[in-house]
Amino acid sequence: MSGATARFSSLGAAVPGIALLVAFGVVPLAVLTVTALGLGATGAGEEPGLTLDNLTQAVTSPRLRQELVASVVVGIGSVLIMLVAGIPLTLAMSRHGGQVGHGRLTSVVFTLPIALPGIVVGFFTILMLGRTGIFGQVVPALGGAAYTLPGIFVAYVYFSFPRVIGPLQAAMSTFDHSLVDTARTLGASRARAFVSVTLPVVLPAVVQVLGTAAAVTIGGYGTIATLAQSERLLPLSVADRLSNGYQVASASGLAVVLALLAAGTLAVSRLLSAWLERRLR
Amino acid sequence: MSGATARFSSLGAAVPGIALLVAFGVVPLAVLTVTALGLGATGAGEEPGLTLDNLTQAVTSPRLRQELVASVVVGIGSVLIMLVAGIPLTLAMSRHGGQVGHGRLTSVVFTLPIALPGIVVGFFTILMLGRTGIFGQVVPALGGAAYTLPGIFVAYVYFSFPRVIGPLQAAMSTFDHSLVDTARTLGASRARAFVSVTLPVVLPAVVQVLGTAAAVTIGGYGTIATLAQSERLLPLSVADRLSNGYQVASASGLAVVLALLAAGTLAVSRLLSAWLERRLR
Amino acid sequence: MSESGLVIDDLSVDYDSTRAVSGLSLHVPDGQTLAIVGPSGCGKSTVLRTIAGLTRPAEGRVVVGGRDLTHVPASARDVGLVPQNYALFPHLSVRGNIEYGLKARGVDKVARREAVDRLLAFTELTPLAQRRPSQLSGGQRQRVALARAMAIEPSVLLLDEPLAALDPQLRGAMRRQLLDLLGATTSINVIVTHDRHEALSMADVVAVMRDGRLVQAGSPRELWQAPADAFVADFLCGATYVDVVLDQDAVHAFDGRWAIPYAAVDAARPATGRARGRLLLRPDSLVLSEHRGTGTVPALVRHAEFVGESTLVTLEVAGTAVSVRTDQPVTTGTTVHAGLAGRPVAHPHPEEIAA
Amino acid sequence: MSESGLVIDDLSVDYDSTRAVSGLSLHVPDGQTLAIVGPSGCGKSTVLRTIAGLTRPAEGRVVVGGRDLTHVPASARDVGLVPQNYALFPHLSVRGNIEYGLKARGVDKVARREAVDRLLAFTELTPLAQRRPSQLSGGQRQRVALARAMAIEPSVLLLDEPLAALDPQLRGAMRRQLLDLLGATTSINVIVTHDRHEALSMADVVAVMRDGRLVQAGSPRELWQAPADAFVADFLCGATYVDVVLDQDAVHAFDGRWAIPYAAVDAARPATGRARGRLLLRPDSLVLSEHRGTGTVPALVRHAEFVGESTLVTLEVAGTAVSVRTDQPVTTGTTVHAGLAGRPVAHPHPEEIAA
Repeated sequence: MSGATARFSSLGAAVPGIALLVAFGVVPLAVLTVTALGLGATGAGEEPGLTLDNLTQAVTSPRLRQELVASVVVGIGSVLIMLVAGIPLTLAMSRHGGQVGHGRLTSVVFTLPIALPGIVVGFFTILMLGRTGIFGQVVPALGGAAYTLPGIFVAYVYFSFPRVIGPLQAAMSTFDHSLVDTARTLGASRARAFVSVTLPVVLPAVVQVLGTAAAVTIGGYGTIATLAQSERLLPLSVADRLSNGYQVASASGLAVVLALLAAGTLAVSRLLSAWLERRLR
Repeated sequence: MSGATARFSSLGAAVPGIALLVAFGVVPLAVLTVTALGLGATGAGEEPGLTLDNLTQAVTSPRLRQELVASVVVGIGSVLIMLVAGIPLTLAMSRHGGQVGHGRLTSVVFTLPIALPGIVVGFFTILMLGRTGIFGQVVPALGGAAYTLPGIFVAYVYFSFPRVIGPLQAAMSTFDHSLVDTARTLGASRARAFVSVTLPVVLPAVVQVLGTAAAVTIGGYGTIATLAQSERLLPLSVADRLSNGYQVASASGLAVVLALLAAGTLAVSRLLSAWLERRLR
Repeated sequence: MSESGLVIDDLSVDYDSTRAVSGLSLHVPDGQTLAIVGPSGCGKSTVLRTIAGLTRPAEGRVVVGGRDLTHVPASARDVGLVPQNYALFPHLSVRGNIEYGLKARGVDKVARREAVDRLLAFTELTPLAQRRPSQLSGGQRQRVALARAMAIEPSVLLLDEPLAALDPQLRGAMRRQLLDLLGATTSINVIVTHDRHEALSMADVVAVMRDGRLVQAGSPRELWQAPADAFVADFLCGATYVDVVLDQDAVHAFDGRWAIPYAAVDAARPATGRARGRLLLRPDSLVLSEHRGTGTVPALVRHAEFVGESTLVTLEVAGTAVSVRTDQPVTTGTTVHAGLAGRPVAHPHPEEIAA
Repeated sequence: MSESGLVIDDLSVDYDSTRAVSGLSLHVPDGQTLAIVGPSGCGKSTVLRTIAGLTRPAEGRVVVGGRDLTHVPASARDVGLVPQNYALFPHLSVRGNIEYGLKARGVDKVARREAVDRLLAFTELTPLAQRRPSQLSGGQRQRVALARAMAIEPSVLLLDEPLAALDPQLRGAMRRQLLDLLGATTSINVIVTHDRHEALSMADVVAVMRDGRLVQAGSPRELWQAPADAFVADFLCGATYVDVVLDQDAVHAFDGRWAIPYAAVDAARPATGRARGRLLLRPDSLVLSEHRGTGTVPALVRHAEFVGESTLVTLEVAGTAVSVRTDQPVTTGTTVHAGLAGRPVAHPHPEEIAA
């Protein structure tokens, strides 16, 4: 009995977690979708009744479509830029990680910024690239750049920094550097070894980090909330629909689109990573 | 030469990452602090000149002090609740993880919600516990609970779910279950083995996860932005100072406090975790 | 029925849908040491976990001193376990580790202190009592794990590959030390190992397992003298069984290429006609010579390795590979003549007596 | 100066502030195999990495076929490396792994295909050419790593613990196969190992290292016959050096407790007076008897382990532990009488001749 008991009992301990997931995950998503379809609660100016408009508005309205595209471009683009800087950095850290406290300190410095709220990141950007920002005072053309797409992009690059470096570092710490050493002895240049050995081997982990960081970045509200003046991203419209006139059904539709976009980015990256991983096994 | 070259060149590849950190991390923090001290840009209604008021307002103003306390309580409390549910769950997953795709699927289900933006989480809560929320329709006392501290707390528990489970699962995957098996053969009951062996061994990892998740939760803006009606949290005030009258210096002060609070939570957890870790080594 | 010692009775264990152990029966008398030996994946560790109560058997019983433990939880079995990696509690000192089981059993502080002090002295760990496991060498960790398991005065002490985690250079000395420590206990010891030298040298009873089944059990000398089949011969003795035909003149092996006179072999001439049998060729069974002689067979030297004490030679005789240990220098690729050195055992199978 | 073979000249290597290798000089002629052996942390792997160009020496040179490689990058050294864990590229097939070096060197497709086909056939991997490394057994992986390193036709082939990653049960067979494969190459092979049997059986030259320094180098038989010091005797031969005094009557050991007649020992009587020397006692140097005889010494049996082929006995003679391999049954705790079995080597130190 004991073996089976041990197993059941430890799974039993997991029940509260699973129950929580169901209560907090499945139910609200269902309610959200029902509301978005016009079958649940509606706002003052909204018609009840089944409609797909609330869900398709992000694709049909040109303004929302533009926000959707900008959200994806900013979310994935900023993470990609961080990856280009982060992969060599974290690889170097993992190779020299053995060297006393050094590596530990670097690790803390690089991951501490994960604690910086999106709203503070947005604020930084205003102080740097805002209309009276310090860069604007030096180069007038940069004044107010914080509120343009390039400025928002810069803010999001900073936002994704710790969200990329931390997980990347964890993933790279298991990289077998003897693969590169062996490639070198076989005659490969440093660049060739990187492209033909390192990159293919770390790609599944990189794709997964990319997906997770991009999903978080796409859904982040704080940064864009501080920077939204001319340019807009999707999370903003969800909040606006609620605060301006309490358009519950419309906001629900946008929230479903936003959630699907973020979760979709994550899910796609997971699938791609698993597929790449299988190719290695 | 080659050994030294290899080492320098791979560290060299890390330079862009380090440069980025300096440009995006040190400079804005310095500017933010200078502004908060009243020495940088100020808003229309603000006096320039050296002052600590902007930094101390969170402690001196009763309303802001209350927000500060609520931020800390909600941030750390919601993560603690998740830990209680999450530790047995992830331990069970790590023991039975060897069992084919099963564990992988569970892992995806539990971490996918990390992609759900805070703003969507806030929205969920409104649909469940808002004035016309489904729980409110069944139990009238729960109507509008979303806007009270307990409701906000529930929202943040959900927000921290994937932010706790994911890292916790990674940390638990290396737990040596033969420790528990051995404790059992020595006569320890299941509960005794958990308290006297499992918990002390996983504590450093748990504290680190707690710190990171709490820091992110404290700084998160999306959820509270949707739920703020009567109750307020600190990130809200930062945004408000900017949108209402562009009080740059005051907002900077609050942003510095918020950043220190979040980064401090992370740093304290790191130190505590390192200390606990040393006690194990 | 009151049985003394450890009785494993028709034990079968499933992992998911695979049968890891199948119909295993063993008996270890009180105070003796059983070694379960076999290649990786043969089910030997599963047997250990089942005795400890950490895995539930699908069928069969585990009985210790007449008490059926099959349905008793691990924490109430009085079975001490020394896991393969020792699984020392990293947050407790050496003393804390050894004390753990006594605390869990509610032994009072004075008795605990006295028992731990005695075990520390016994395992020569007294000066290290306040150290953390991470500050110990591999051999010291092994002794802590042993002292911890012994503290509860178990009726059965289980050791999972007790030497595998140690530096190969130290293994010999550690094996001798472990033997001394185990010799001083009165409990039944069960050691799981994949190393035949460990099994032969440490156990009173050796059980050879393969694919979840017991192949042979007996004293080390019994198994060494008469391995049950080609697998045990190869695994435990590094030896080969060769089929032979016994007739009135000689014992014939390798399709008649080798005729061994009865004077050179420990086998009885069949009463009449011919009989079949098998000849156990150990590495030291053969002597090699450059010249043909009575009772020799020509053999091709496939490999010759100098290993210090001797040269390990792989011979090919009529397509069969035979290992030989010799002191003479031989050259790969040459032909040598092999004859029996001593009196290896031939087992004529009576049921196979031919006309 | 044109030197043939591999020359390691006064090589020192630092890791951070510690000197991992100190003043190492070695010469390996063309076509020969060097085995570097020593306990873990002795610096043997560092030597390998330095030859490969993956670690930069603090001092000294590495010269191959007269070409000073010390400042040549790893990618231009023509040195093949088989890392300890084999480090196969997980994303490439067996063919892709073997082909890698040829691609990196810009060999054209037809020549590449032809070379890989030849190596696949040579290492008997042709049917597995399309497999991924993860689908291979340990032995197959080893062969892929070997074929990959051989593909670039290196002047030096480095093997880091080539058998350590394999199941102990398979190691013997894999060692013989590896020897066959290496025997067919014309390059200089350098094998790093901690296993003395591997070193003795695979190498033409064995170098014993300890704490970053070379202790002794020579042919396996040279080292086996005359280990330089107690460390090499113990590490390589499992033997013990015993200090002796030679006088006109006998060789005296253990403070005079043991008088060995000159008839039983391979030592020359000193011309006059007394001389000091040392006697190498191997496990098979002594025969044990229950009865006192000429040239025997009483010894206490501390341990006796049956390991099949023989019983390993640890004797205590005047406080010194001596290992003996015997066929006779002995009992722990009893006293036996040990005498020399054959003619072990005594090295009288001429400079230490006493009055």
